[in-house]
Order: sequence, then structure tokens, then C-alpha cells
Amino acid sequence: MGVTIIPEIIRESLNNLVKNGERSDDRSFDDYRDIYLETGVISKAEGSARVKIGKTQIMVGAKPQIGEPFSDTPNVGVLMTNSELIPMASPDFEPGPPDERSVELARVTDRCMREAGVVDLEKLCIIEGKKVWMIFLDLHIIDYDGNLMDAAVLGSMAALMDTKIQEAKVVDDEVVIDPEKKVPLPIKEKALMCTFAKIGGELIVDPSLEEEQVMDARISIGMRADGSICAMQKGGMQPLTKDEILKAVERTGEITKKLMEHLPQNNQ
Amino acid sequence: MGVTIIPEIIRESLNNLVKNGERSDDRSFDDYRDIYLETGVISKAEGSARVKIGKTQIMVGAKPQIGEPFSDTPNVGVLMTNSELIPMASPDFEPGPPDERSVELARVTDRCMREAGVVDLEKLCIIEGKKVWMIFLDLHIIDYDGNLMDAAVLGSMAALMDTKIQEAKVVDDEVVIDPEKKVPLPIKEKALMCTFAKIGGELIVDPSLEEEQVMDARISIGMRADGSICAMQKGGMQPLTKDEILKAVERTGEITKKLMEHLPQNNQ
Amino acid sequence: MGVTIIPEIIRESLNNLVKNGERSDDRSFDDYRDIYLETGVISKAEGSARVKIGKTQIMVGAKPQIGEPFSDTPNVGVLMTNSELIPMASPDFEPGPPDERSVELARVTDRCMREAGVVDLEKLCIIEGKKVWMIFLDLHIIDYDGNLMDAAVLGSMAALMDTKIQEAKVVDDEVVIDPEKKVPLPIKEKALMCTFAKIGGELIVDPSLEEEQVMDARISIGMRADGSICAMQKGGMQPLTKDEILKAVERTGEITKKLMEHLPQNNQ
Amino acid sequence: MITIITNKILGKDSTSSKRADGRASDELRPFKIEAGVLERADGSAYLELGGNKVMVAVYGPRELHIRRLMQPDRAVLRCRYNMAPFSVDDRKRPGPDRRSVEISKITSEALMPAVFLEKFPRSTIDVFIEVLEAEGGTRCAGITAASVALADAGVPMRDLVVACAAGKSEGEVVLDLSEAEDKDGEADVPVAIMPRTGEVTLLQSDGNLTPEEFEKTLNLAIEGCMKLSEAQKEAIIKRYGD
Amino acid sequence: MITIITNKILGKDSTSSKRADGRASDELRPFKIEAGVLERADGSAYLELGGNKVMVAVYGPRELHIRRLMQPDRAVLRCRYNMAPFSVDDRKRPGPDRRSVEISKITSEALMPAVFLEKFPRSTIDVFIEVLEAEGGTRCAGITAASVALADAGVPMRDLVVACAAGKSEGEVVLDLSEAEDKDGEADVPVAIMPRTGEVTLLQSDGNLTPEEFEKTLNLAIEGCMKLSEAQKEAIIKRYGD
Amino acid sequence: MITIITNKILGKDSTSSKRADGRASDELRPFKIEAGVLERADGSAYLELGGNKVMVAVYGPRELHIRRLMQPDRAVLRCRYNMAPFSVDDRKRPGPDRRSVEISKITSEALMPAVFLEKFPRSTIDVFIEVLEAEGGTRCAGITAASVALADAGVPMRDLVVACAAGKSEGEVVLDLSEAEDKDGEADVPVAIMPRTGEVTLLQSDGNLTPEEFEKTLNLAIEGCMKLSEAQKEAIIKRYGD
Repeated sequence: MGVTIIPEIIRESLNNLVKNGERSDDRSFDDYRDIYLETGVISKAEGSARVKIGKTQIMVGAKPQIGEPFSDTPNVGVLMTNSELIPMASPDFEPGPPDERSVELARVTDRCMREAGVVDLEKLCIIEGKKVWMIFLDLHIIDYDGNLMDAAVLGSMAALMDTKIQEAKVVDDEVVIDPEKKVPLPIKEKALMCTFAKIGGELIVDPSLEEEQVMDARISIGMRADGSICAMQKGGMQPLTKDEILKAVERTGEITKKLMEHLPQNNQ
Repeated sequence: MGVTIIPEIIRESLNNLVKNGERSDDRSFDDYRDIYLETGVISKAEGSARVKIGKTQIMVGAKPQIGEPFSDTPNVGVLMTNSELIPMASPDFEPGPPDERSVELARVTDRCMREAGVVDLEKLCIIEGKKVWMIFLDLHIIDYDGNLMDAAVLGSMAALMDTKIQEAKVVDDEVVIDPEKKVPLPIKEKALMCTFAKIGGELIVDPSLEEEQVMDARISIGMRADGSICAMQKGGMQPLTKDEILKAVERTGEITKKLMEHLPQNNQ
Repeated sequence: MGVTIIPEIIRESLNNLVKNGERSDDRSFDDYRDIYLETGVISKAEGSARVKIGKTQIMVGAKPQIGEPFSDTPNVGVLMTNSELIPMASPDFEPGPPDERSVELARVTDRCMREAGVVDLEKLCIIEGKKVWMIFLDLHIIDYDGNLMDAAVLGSMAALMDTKIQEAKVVDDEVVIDPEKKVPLPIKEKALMCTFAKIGGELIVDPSLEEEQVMDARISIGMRADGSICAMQKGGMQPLTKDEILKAVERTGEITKKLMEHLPQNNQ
Repeated sequence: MITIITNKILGKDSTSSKRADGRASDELRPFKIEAGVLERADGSAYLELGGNKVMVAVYGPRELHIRRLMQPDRAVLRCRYNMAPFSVDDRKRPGPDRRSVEISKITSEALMPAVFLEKFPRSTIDVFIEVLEAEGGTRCAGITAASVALADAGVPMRDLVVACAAGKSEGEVVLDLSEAEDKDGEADVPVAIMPRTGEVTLLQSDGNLTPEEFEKTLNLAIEGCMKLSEAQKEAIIKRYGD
Repeated sequence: MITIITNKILGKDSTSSKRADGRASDELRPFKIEAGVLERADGSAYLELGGNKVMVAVYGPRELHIRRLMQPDRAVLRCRYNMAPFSVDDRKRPGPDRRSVEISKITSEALMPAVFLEKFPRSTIDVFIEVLEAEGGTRCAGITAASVALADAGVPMRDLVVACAAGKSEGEVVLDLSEAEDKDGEADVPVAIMPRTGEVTLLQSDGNLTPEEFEKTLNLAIEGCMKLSEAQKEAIIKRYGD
Repeated sequence: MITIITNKILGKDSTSSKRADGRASDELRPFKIEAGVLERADGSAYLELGGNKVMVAVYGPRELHIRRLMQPDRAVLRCRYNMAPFSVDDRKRPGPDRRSVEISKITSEALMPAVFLEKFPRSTIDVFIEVLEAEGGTRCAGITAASVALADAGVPMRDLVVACAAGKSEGEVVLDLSEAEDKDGEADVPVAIMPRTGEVTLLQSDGNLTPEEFEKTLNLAIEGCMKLSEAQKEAIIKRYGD
């Protein structure tokens, strides 16, 4: 992936804006760009969502598959998250196996969903130790204008809430699928992610690509509906102070509450 | 793979020849170069052929293996075609996984054999849904002087006709192989391919490498012994008119008949 | 992997030293550098060793795993040797899949152990044709100052002697493992390797990196405690005479005897 | 900014035998084409055709960094046809397979004749085709959308290449095979043309056809192309005004 | 030449509730750090922490051969976190997996703020972290050892980055989770700081914590960092004298 | 243009104990060598030895495009040993495996001493060895054929490297082990020499031999080399006349 060189003048201008309490698109520090979320967009996927945050756009698809559980968790289903920064989305993305940015995006999204207990994975066990549902969550990034993390988690949450799986029964130790009967994926919790960029000494939420390119550091905080922190990931080449981190956590509580309103009311 | 730059003067000269009804090796437009075909050349392969069209040379080997059928065709055997443009064959070929030319060659050959129904794949089923014969057809290109498509299909057809597989019986739901008893692969149809290059506004059959390098377009037509079209593939950077396509189909009928004479009489 | 250019002056100087019966570190032609060997260094590995020959350092770990035997040796366990020239060990090593040097090192080590019959592989069969112990031997090269071959074989021999595997019983055709009961790997023979570099017309044992870089040829000889030759591998860009080879074999007998003293007395 | 063209009125004059989905033999599935649907790409288009959903992004003409691919006298046109993992019934493993490698190659050859590549020596034009949902005929859908995306990117072209398949299903020659028809059908013939001259830039045939059937199929596919061509032009006009 | 620092005297003032391995909630596992343990590398360090054994080699600043990675105004800091196949209970297949790719990335970001990269434009500093044995907390162990190896290589730095995790196990906030505690635990928060300013250069959180628990955990991790920081400095002083 | 040399008259003076295939202990399998069998390659050769069928193509000396492999004072000699998927009983998956990587390396080292590499600085000579059918002893067959192909390409050489194995089978030292003998045999010693000086350019030993047995085996392998060497020269003479 190429290295994008940002002219010093843009860096300075964006920093000065923030120092004056402003942003280039007139948002306040705690404002998201326009959010668009639609579910059920791919008929062949058992769950799907199209999410836009500003000009950033991600397609998320969920596909269940019957497989073997991990040997150390024999009665628990599996959630697998994969992400592709396809070259469609940005002149800087290149074809090929997922690079480190793509891997980080998938793993942070995965941890956020899993640690929050979004899906009741125990209900996905069909035959203990032998057959469980595996849910493949695929993030297809098609337009990249910054803040992939929050869009990925929002889209994943919505796609999982949209997902219906076939009823699997066990008859004589064999799994029997009823393709007619579909039941919603058992959703136990809701969690979203809130990302701040540090620019001009301040933390601003939902950085655009332009802001990401000049930011000193980044912090992404995953939070459940009950306000507990389920995931966190610092990024960027500069440090954060403890105070900045704790303030980001505090602000995340408020912001996530509003963000949750974009999710569908219930799943089915 | 390197890009071969053809001097404009060669392009012009070959185009002018064709415009005058001639070719650089004195063939007529419907003539193949000398064809050499020998089967049974690799003792360890259950079927094999060495084919030469002019200076182009391909070794084809067929190896059967017992495997599982595809879930949507549980009572049908499998034909898998693979092609390697090994660096031995040309200064332009490089080691590594098959490139797009190699993939296209294998897939067009495969479609031609499969859609023509050359092998009676239903007879390759051993236990429905569980065990079938898989025939691996490997094209090893060792000398590349143009028109790989026709050579690949001719060699594949001959190798399949040469193939003997072991008798597989089912005893108590287990497959039992009798290595002593070998039976010919059930051949149901014969099909060959005929490739035209468009040069100087004309379609000429069996292009040499030199001709391929200056051609505007290419059309390969797979035809069964009964005259039906089983495969077709256009290539090259320029278009063809509908008339050119239909005339190529017509000429293919005549040319293929003669080409069939190179095949062994029957597979015993 | 980069190409290291050795100044002609160093080459000449090392050649002249050897012609005068000397080496740059004052060793005689049959002397090894200081050898350090420690076993049991990795608690999570069932067998392990850290070996140093001079500044060359290798970590070796052995991990048993239950798997299927090869179809042509149904009652015999499997020894798998893998080597990684990790970029930690040298400015010339690069990340990525094993290159040809790494593959050669692993394969020569593997042949030396296997052909000498170091491990009684028949005792590693659990259920004939179905379940055998597979021993994965991993060579982790962490400091590279020449003569990896001898260090790899010495470390492998020590790691195998250090290895304890769980007792595997067969109850009702099922393998039952007793994690409490560990038994030493059945060691049948001892074998080590002795490598000579040809410099200035002479063969000198245990070449340092500096010596390897200017050597004309290399010969590595694997020898069992009973004096028989179990492996041999010539390397380098120049030839060896038959006399040189036979003399190397002769000297190996003496040198290996001394080298054997570094091994632990027995594996308990 | 986003334009939607549907074909509700198309196929109305066909009264021949009905197919499983109720279409006449020369009737296309419902479709829509939109231009300019992505922000970062230099040009883009979105196409739905039956259950197919295809997105295309175009980048370029831009500098080509891989020297050995560079052409001294023209631009290189690189296509990447890719299926999203969730686009098919059984999840597709990410990354190119042999099928997508072949389709990428012939898509590139289908588009090349229409593009003035010679205007941009030593550079590249990259066409990324993402199949978001597949229901038979994605290669043609990708080519049709790619032309609109190339136009949206302002790439100078001789014509708008358009693609459509015809084939044989239940003994009859029909236009634009659905996934079900393709699976059980006797033959499938994807065709791309440059509509101004009618010249063919993509042609494959998969299955068994007599020469007469083939001619009929080819003609029908070209008819389908002409219908889609209108929708392509409208999509571009709606995007840029006339 | 090789120096060994142990922490036998650390943790003595903790008398809070005991854990499975007998440690107080704010007690580190036994550890030692050595500098200059490899011959070929420009700098190196070895760290043991509980059952973890981590070796780090540093090469550079040196010429960067991959042009597209080159930075005109600073050095690139590349980290490669790698687990030896024999370092874990079930043999790990050689080569990078998704976990090691992510850890390599965040390790590099954790170290970067402390290094005067701007002194070495167009060059690279390569940090190779090899986990020889893993028992929970290897990413922090790798970062702590990497700082010592960077210092050993003479790379100019603002501070010695140091890392330590805290987390929640059996309902209690505890320092430096062992493998067993991490597996059954409720949360794990790896943190790296630059001790002079206390600024945080690595922060992850995996598991569920209330904001109050998170703050407590973060504070405890920083305390752990400060203890390890002393040992880092001693290792370097022992290696080079004072 | 194509020359065929067979060894029907070879081995006639051996009357020692018989092997499974009826050969004397110092008898080679039937063989033939042809030079100039491919059109595109700069040089080529085909060799049959027992059931082995090996084809070799040589390209070069030619420009080397990979800068980091380039040698300022000599050509690089690159060998690629590859087995066709149909060359063995169980189909071989295409692409290099560890065995072929090692054989490629030692084949290159076996040929290098004979080639005047210093005449072609900064360039490459590429040797592609394709095993079309394998029946024991393919690495030696590949080296022997490669020398003929190098000569056919006009590459200047000090000597024609030739290779042959000897080994121990059923307690006896025998020449040129067949596949069956190699599988059940006690040891296999592949050897390559430059026949003018008798110097050894390839030597491996796999199996257990006393030093005395090893010496006997080595001598026998060298004898085998000398026989094959004659056939190499004849193949070249037949191709180019004398």
C-alpha cells in the first residue's frame, strides 16, 4: 500500500481549526457525520447491512455455516470476522491478501462483538463438541473516507441483528436442517464503537479521512448498551495521556447512546 | 510475464502477406501446421499424450483418483483440468502459480471437454454421494510456438482416449480396487478445437506465435464430431464482426473433420 | 536474501592463513569453537535444547502430536524437521517462507536423524495404519555465525534425547492419553554431523561465518556413534577431489567421537 | 446526483412462451443502472439485473508503478472481477480463484477496443468490479456497469461497450438466463458489443448448440445488448445532464 | 557482558488477596531482563516474565530497500512479532497469522513515539521479537524487551517504552495476568507508557469493564510499567556501566 | 537434427550377481540422450534412463531482471527442478515443494564449477529441468541432461558435468538404483563429477554405510558417471557433427 504524503500546510490548517474549536466540515467535536444504515440489502446473505458514515461506505454480510467447535469450547458457536480493504474503496488500497490495517479492523470488530457477548454463542451449539453454527461476518469496504472502525462495528451489529438462520435439529445424532424455518440469530447484547482522533491537542469524534491523515493518535472505544467497555484500541504514531483516555471513555458513554438509535429496534 | 514488443515492420509485413492471401510459412488460411500425436508416452500416467502442432509441444497426463463428488452432482465423476505454462516453453514464461493465460487455457479446455460430454462422467460414480473417480488432466506446455488452445484440446482428447482406470467395486459399502483389472475410461463423444486469428482483415487458422503476436483478435471454437458447438472463446484486443464469427463457425465444421483424423481410432 | 560481497582482501588473507596452517581465531584445522549445550530450556516443549557453537546459536524444540502414518509405512511414527532462518539471526535473513538454505538445513538434519535411526519410530506406532506419534522438530536459528548444519544436528539430537511423550494406550480402538505419565522418546542411536570447509586447498572443520563466506566448497558428514556414515551433503561453488572426500570421512570419525561427549549421558 | 433507470416498459412486445419467472424468451430481467455512486473512485456505477447487484469503480488514467506491465505507446486497462464472500449461497472464500482470473482477463479484453488507450501511454486505467450479489450473468453485468463507470470517470471512449447473454433452456433459445436457467440449461452465450458498429468484443459459448442455434442465440444476445445500451446512455445523461 | 536483573524484592509491600499462583493483586510475576544477548544483531535483549521467554533483536538504522515504504523525512520502524512453533502447548505453524500481524502493528506504534525517527530519513529500524515460550502477556513482554534492545543498538530515544497488562480475574482487578488468569478472566488491558511523561503509547482492552473498573485497571497497569521500567534501566546500566 | 544414443553395448563385461531387473551390480539402466529437442529454448536435451524421462531447457546467458540477485563479476546460474504432476504414481500437486527446492539448489551447485560464469557478469543462465516421468535417480538424470542442454545452448564450459548414483541394496553395493531398489535399499549416494579431472561437484549420501562401503559406493558412482559421459559427448557430436 502506498504512502500518502500530506502537505504540511493541510496538517497545519486542520490543527489550527481544531485549536479554534472548529472542524473543516463544521461539525462539533462530538458530532458524527451523516449516518445511513440499511439492512437486508443482500438477499443471498442470511444477514446484511449497508452502512455509510459520511462518504465512508461498508457492505457487511453474515453467512452461517455448520462446522466443528474449537476443542476448548465444545458447546459454543463461532463468530468469524473478515475484512477486505478492496481497491475499489481507495486509490491507496491494493489487491492481495489483507494487510495489517485490514487485519486490525477485522480483529478489533471481532473482539468488540465477541467480548460484548452480542451473539448468544451457546445457543449456536447443535451437537456438543461436534456441530455448531459458525457465523462468517464479512466486511466489504467499498468507499473509504475515514473511520472504518465505527462503521464496521455499526454495520456488523446491524447485519447480525438482521441475520436469520435455519432451524437445525438433531435426529439420530445427525443434523437435520429445515430450510423453510428460519429463526433470528440470538442477539444478547448491543455494542457499538466510538473512535476519536487527536488533532491540535483535542480529541474529535468520527475522524474523516482528511483528519485521520493528520491526526497524532487515535482511540477507538467499544461500548455496550449498559455503558460497559467491551473493547479498546489505541492507534497512531503519537501517545495519549491518561486524562485524554479517561475523558474519551466518558464522552463515549454519551455518544454511543445516540449512535444506538441508528440500530433497528429489534431483530427479525 | 514480460511484455514482448513486436517491431511495427513485422506487423505490417504479416498483415500484407495475409491481405495477399499468403502466410509467412506458405500455408493456406485453413491449413494447420504439421501435427504429431502420440499416446501412452508416460507409463506412470493412466493416460498420456504428446502433441505437437508445428513447433508447439504439449505433454498431457491423465491421473484418476478416488474422491468425493460435488454436493449438487452426487452421482457424477469429476474432470479437473490444470495447465502449467512452465518457463521451459518460452523466454516469456516465468515460474510461479498459473497466470491468467494459463488459467484461461485450462478453463477453455475443460469447458470444451466437459460440455461436449467427452467422458461419460456418470459411469465414474462409485458410491452415490460419497465416492467417484476424479480425473486430473494436466497440461504441461514444454514448447510454445502459438495456438496452445487447439494443441491442448487435441492432446487432452487423446490422453483421455488413452486412459485406463482400475476397476472399482463396492463390497460392504467399501470401495475395493482391483489393480490388475484396468478398463478404458468411458468415452462418449469426441470434440476438438479450432482457433482462428484475425490478421489483415482475414481469419486464418492455427496461428503461429509470430501470427499471434500481431493478430487483432482470436476466436477458438470447440466442436463435437456431430458438428455442434461445445465451446467458444474470443480473445485479443480488437473486436470481431458477427459475420466473421459465423463464417468461422462454418469453416470450423470442415476443418475439425480433418483434424479428427489425427485421433486414435478407438480407445480399447 | 541479499548477496554479501566479500572484499578480495579478506578472501586472500583467510586463504593465506590456512595455507600456513593457521586460522583467524587460532584454532587448529580439526578444532570446533566453544560448544554450549543446554536441554529442557522450553517448558512448553516436550523436548528442547539451546545449542551454541561459537557465536552461532540455535533453539530446538520437539513437539509430539498424534496423526496418521504414511500409507506406505503404516506401523511407523513420523519425524518432521522444520527450520526457520529468522531475520533476528542475521542482517541477511529476511522474513518469509523458508528459502533454499533453510530447506537444505532442515532436510539434511532430517535425513541425518532418520537414516541413522536415532528415534525408534516403530515404537511410536499407536494403532497400525491409523494413529502414530509425529514428532515435530523445529530449528529456530537466532544467531548466525557459520556452521548451522553441525549446530542443528547437535541441537536436534539433544532435543530428541530430552523429549518425553505422554503414554498413549488403546482402549476399545480409541487412543487414550495419560497426561500424567510421560515416557522418554525411544532413542535407538546417536548421530552427529561434522562440517568441513575447503579454504586454501585445505579442509578445516566447523567453519565460522567469515570462513564460510570465502570457502570454495563445503562437505557435511553425518556419523553414528558406531562410525557409520548416515548422511552426507556437499555444498559450495567449487568441486572436491575424491581424496579430499575420503580424508574428510576419516577425520570425521575422530572428531565426532569428541563431539559426542557434549551430549547428555542418557535420556531418562 | 444518483440516477436510476428501470426497464418496466421493456419486453412488452414479446408474447412468446413463458419461462419459470414469467419472462418472454426475449425479455431481460428487471434492471437499473446508476452512475456516480462512489465518492473516492474517479468513476463508478451500480447495476442491478434480476438478483444481480454489481458495483464498479474506475481509477485512472493514473501512473503505473509496475514497470514490466508498462506499455510505451498506450495505457494498460486492468480489470479485477471479484465476488464478495456473501454474494453467493455458499460463502465464497476471499481472494481470486480461477474463475475470477479468467473473467477479469476477458472483461479487460471486452472493454479495451472501446477505450482510447493510445491517449495515455505508460499509464493504467483500473476497473474494479465487485459482485455484491450474484444470480446468473454477473460477467455481463460487470462489463455493462464498467462502461458506465469508465464514462463517469471521463475516460475517452469510442463507444459504450454493453454485454448480455443468451442461451438455451428447456430446448428454447432465450435471452438473459437467470441463475436457475443457467444451471439446468443447455447452453449459455455471453456477448459484449460496441453498439455503434455492432462489433463483438466478448464472446464465449458454454454448452452444446448447433450452428443454427448458435446464430439465433448470438442474434438474441445482441438484441439484449441493444436494450441495455439505451439504459447505459440514460444513466450517463441523467448524471451529467444533456 | 550479559546482565541479569531479577525482581525478588518486588511486590513485597502487597498483602492483598492471593491469586492462583500466590501473587498479590498488584504483584508482577518473577522476571529478568538481559541486554546484549545476541552477537549478530545491532542490539538485543532477553526477557523472562513468569513462563514467558522473549528474545528481541534490533537491526538499524539501516538502508531501506523497499522504495514504496521509504519516508523522506524519517526512519521507518518495522516490528515483527513472531512465535516459535514450540512456544505454545499446541505447536504453532510457522509464519505470520492474523494475531501476529496485529501485534506487530501495534508494537511498532507503541515504540515509535519514543524513537528519534526524524534523525534517520529514508532508512529503517527493524525490531524482531521472537517469543520462545508464551505464558500470557507476550505482547507487553515483547515491547519491554524491544526498548532495551533498541537502547542496546544505540538508537537515540526520548524514553524507554515499557509495557504491562492489568485485567480483571475472578471479579478482581489484578496486575499482569498469567496465561490461566487471562483465559478464564473477564478482561485484559495491555498498556505501554513512556515513563518520563506517563504518556500511553499502547492501549487495548479486551473484555467487559465498567468505566470505573477500567480506570482502576489502567492505573494498575501503569504501576506495573513503572516497576518494570526500573529493571529495564538497570539492565542497560549493567551492560554499559554508569 | 535430433540424435539418439543408446547403451545397448554397455555393461557387457559385467557378470556379477543379478538384481531384480536382471542388471549386474555395476550396470546402468538402459538410457538414451538427445540434444536440441526443443525449439524455443536456447539449448535443450532429453534423457531417458530406465523409466526416467527428463527434459531440460536452457535460456541464457541473458539479462537478469532481479537486481538483488545480480553478481557484478559473474553470471548467476539458476536451476529449477520440477516434477510434472503425472510423473509419479500419486499425482504431484503443481508447484515447488521442499524436495524440489533442495534439488534445485544442489543441481545449481553441481553445474556451476564447470561453467565460465565469469564471462557473463550481471547476467543469468537459467536451467529448467522437467521430470516427465520418475523412476528413481531423477536428480542425477537432470544434471546429466542439463550439461548437454548447456552445451547445446553454446554456453562455454570447462567440462561436461555428469551425474550418477550408486548405493547399497540387499547388502550389496550397486550402481544406479532403480525406484524399487532405492525404496527398499540401505543407502543411496548421488554423485556428479567433472570427468576430465574426476572432481566431485555433487555428493549426497542417504542411508547407512561404513567408511569402506562408502568408498566403494563412491568409486562405483564415478564409474557410472564415466559411462554416461561418453553418451553425453556422442549426443553433442551427433547434433553438431565433429
